[in-house]
Amino acid sequence: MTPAEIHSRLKEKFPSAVGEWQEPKAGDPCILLEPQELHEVCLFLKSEPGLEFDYLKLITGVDRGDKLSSVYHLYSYKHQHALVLRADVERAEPKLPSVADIWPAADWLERECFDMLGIVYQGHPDLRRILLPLDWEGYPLRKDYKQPQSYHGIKNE
Amino acid sequence: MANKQSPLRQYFKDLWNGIITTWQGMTLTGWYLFKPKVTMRYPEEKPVIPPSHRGLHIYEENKCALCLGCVAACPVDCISIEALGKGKNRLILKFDIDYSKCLFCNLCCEACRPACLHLGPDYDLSSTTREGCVLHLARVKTEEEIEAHKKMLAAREAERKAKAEAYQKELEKEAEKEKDK
Amino acid sequence: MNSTLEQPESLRTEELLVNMGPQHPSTHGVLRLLIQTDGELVRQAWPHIGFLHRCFEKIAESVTYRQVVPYTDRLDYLASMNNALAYCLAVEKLAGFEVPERASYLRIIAAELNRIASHLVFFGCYGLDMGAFTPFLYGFRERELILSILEKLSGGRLLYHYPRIGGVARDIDPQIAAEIQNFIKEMRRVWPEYNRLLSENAIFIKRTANVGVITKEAAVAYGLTGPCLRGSGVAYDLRRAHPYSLYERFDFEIPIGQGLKGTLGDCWDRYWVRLLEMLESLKIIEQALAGLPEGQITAKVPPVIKLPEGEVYVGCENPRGELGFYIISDGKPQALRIKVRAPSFSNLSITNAIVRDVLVADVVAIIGSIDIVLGEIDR
Amino acid sequence: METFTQLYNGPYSWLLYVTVMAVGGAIMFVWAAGMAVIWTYGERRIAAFIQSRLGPNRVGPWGILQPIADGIKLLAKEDVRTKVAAKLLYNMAPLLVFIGAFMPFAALPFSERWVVVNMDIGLYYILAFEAVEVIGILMAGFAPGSKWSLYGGMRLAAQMLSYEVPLGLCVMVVIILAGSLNLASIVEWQSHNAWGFKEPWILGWTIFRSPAAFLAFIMFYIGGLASTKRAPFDLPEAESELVAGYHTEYSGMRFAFFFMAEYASMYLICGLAAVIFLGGWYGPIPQPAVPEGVSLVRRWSEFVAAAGGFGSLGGWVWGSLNAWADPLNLRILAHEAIGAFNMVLKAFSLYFIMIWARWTLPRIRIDQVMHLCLKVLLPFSLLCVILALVQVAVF
Repeated sequence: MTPAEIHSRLKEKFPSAVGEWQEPKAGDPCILLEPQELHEVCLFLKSEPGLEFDYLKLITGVDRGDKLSSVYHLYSYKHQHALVLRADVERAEPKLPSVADIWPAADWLERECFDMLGIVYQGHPDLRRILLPLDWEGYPLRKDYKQPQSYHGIKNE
Repeated sequence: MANKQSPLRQYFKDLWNGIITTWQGMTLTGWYLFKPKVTMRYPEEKPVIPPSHRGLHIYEENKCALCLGCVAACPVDCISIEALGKGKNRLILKFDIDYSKCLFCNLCCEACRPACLHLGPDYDLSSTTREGCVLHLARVKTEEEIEAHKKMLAAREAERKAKAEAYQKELEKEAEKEKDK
Repeated sequence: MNSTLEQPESLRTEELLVNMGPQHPSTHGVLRLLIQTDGELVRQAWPHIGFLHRCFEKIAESVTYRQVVPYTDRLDYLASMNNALAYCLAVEKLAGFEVPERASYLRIIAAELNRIASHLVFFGCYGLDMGAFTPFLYGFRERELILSILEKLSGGRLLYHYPRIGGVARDIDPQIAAEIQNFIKEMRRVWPEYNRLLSENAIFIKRTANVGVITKEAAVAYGLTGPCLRGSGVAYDLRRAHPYSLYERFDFEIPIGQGLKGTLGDCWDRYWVRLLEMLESLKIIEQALAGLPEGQITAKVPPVIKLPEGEVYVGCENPRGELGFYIISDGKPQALRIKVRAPSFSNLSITNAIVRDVLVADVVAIIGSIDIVLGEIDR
Repeated sequence: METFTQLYNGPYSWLLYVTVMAVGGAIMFVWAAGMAVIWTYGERRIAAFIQSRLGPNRVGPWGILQPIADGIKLLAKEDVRTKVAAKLLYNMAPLLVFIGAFMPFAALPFSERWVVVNMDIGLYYILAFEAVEVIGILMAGFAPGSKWSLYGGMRLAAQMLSYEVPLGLCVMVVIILAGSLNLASIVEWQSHNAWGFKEPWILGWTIFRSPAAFLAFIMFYIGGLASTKRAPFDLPEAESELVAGYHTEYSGMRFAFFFMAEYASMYLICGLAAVIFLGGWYGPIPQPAVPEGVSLVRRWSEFVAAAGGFGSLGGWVWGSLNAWADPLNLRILAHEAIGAFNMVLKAFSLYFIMIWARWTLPRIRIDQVMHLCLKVLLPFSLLCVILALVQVAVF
């Protein structure tokens, strides 16, 4: 199925949660989701016959200035189709439901997004920093991140 | 798979396998014991460096047009250039490459329009200090040379200014003439 | 036992928490595994990563698209060609550059050679993990041939910076082609020796078969890709499923695990898939060399690359699995965000699920069979 | 049977005894320590050649001075000790290990007469002292307080103690066949009356005398690999699992002791296997015949006595010179030298195979090591013992 077909099917099922279809000018299309219903949508995508997205490739956190977004790349081995989901959250309160219970692969990917952008995935079994030390301050991949001058006495420059 | 066979049969099969495959491996390594070796005694024998090798930079100062394309292309900002003057009248005082940062990516050489910067075949890069990692590729200029160049630049500047003033004056004169008319 | 016998208070047993790494001979870099052991038995293992974090994604937001290419080399430093290829494909897809056929063929030759080199390192290191030292040197001996070929082709021995946006850096000459042919011959000769030395060795089979079994379902659920996924019996290869860079023109097979020596999805299967893949790569290289078209090696690319607004994800089949680059562009010369889907990162995330109630030696076998490169896990 | 005290019954007998013992002990010490010197170089070269590389070739011609350079490095190294180490145990462990590996050399012969002590229970003595090493290594594993060391120590204890059993049973086969615990008489037995020959040459060797012995030899060798911690049984120091096992926290000379002990005990196992299974100094190069019961030292002392006795310088000098000129003495010397050469040749061949196997085979897992010991070697060695008993009873 093409992303447009999947979108119409999703729109049918979750009219409030799924954003309008936008044909991209360049690159891949992307389906915008309301963060509140992300979990239900993902569950549907995983289990619905005909869709069956069993492979979560990637979760990306993006700082778009006013909003932080979490992008999900999904793939189905059975039907060989891919899908990109995107959920935008407010910068002040970046909270999203976790999908780690649907795809175990999301465990580390969500931890990485939390580590780098501070997006909090609610319901994640073990949301800790993964790449950076546990006592690191700030979220480096945010655009307004300021490099610390020192870390535990190790000077920067 | 293993369940189909009786444990006793499996036991002896394992034993037999162990003996046979050990023998196979031992004959192979034993065979290599007498084969020619592939390593070389490095400082005495040196490897042949292909011309495409990306080693230390070779900088041809006289060809350099001071376009700073290499500086712009460098992903790690490891090139620092200082010069007096511009274009043909430049005197390059400093062309330093910090090899503690350099990626040997060849982007600087590709960006170099006069083709004066290349990655050469030299691979011996070790240094024990940070300062030693910075190589000064430009010829060291003497004080006199710099002074002379500065004077030359100043003279040219003065000449240029004089010319400009003269031109300006001429313009003014012509303007006055037109006014007079 | 006699229940009336009381245990003295001073006598007690406890589970040991042992740090395996970051400085440990068999964690392949700076992986730190915290293992909870009960005697020789490992109850659980928690991988701790990030010791090699180099802020690739942050840097990629501040340099131009062209300047990112040498950085991608350093992600999975054992397969630089494949990394740069994936990145260039992503940029080209978003920008709409047409890559000349010759360049695509050269990219494939380079990428497949690099795949063999990477698998040879795996072969050697896995032997080393199992305590056999000699396969390591044999693997590196053949890898050396590849490195010298790639050095002639690209100028680098480990970090090639060979695929560029729009094409490749250098053309191949007949001498290099002849050397590649020689290598193919040599590799076909020594490949059975590898099996004689290691793959078929009874001790090696005892150590790896039935150890670290990853079921099909678990492999898919944890997002495993590459040989780890195929070792579990899923015949999924991006080169075949979603061909990129003209891979659809080549005839090759996708080896999958069959549980030949034990259970489907055990360490031996993953190992065997990689060994078979080397032969398949040889096939691809042979075909690519035979059918190498004439023409340009690079497309017309403007000096300053600006991508149109939009986003793109391109995944490539790396030696370790699906390496994906997700590029979001906002029209500037720098990307808004470049995210790497690192195959080893997802592959390693299954560790805690499969390292349960195994022996200490098996932990080494399992981690080794996942074939991680910390360079791309930590980025 | 003769001991050195009976050699010369003059007033200087004690001096002679002490001197001979000290010289013998020193030679064996040098020999034991020399194993590490010879075989580190040998092993590295063999390993390199197997792996298509050159190996050490820098220090001295063909790199033969490499082990000496290594030794100097180890001597000059800082002696690091962990803070939590149990000091006494920590310091004692390397010595105990070394003693355990070195003591058995006293009973290990080079040839018929070149042996420090020819004990009636030589075989038993050697095996007993091999076991002392276990205690030392357990201490080494426990004392530094490192978890990896502990693992190494515990693995070793389990492995060595279990392999003692099949090892002992394999030796038992020889004891049953030869009917002696004395190493000299075992070789003596091997050199006579086999397969209908009076001088059977290599056919007299234990392994060719009985299928049970042949099997026992192979199992003894495998067990020996395990008890000397050599690949594929190098679990106690498995570098890819336990960093370095029980000697993780040792450096400098302390580590060198472990190192020497390992190489010495490898020679011990190979030497013992050569003596009890491969005819020791008997064959393959034939020795010139000498009359029974002659001894070089006794003959020399007789010559000295004849030239003026030990009390005078002339006696020493003339006696020694006369002893050198005597054809029978030279004959005995040749007999011994060829015997020693045979013995060392066999032991070193076995040693070479140990190294060859190490650079070929992967490492076995701990449970598989136990499996191999308890389910393969133990029943088969028992079978060998029974076969040997039957053979002795029937033939």
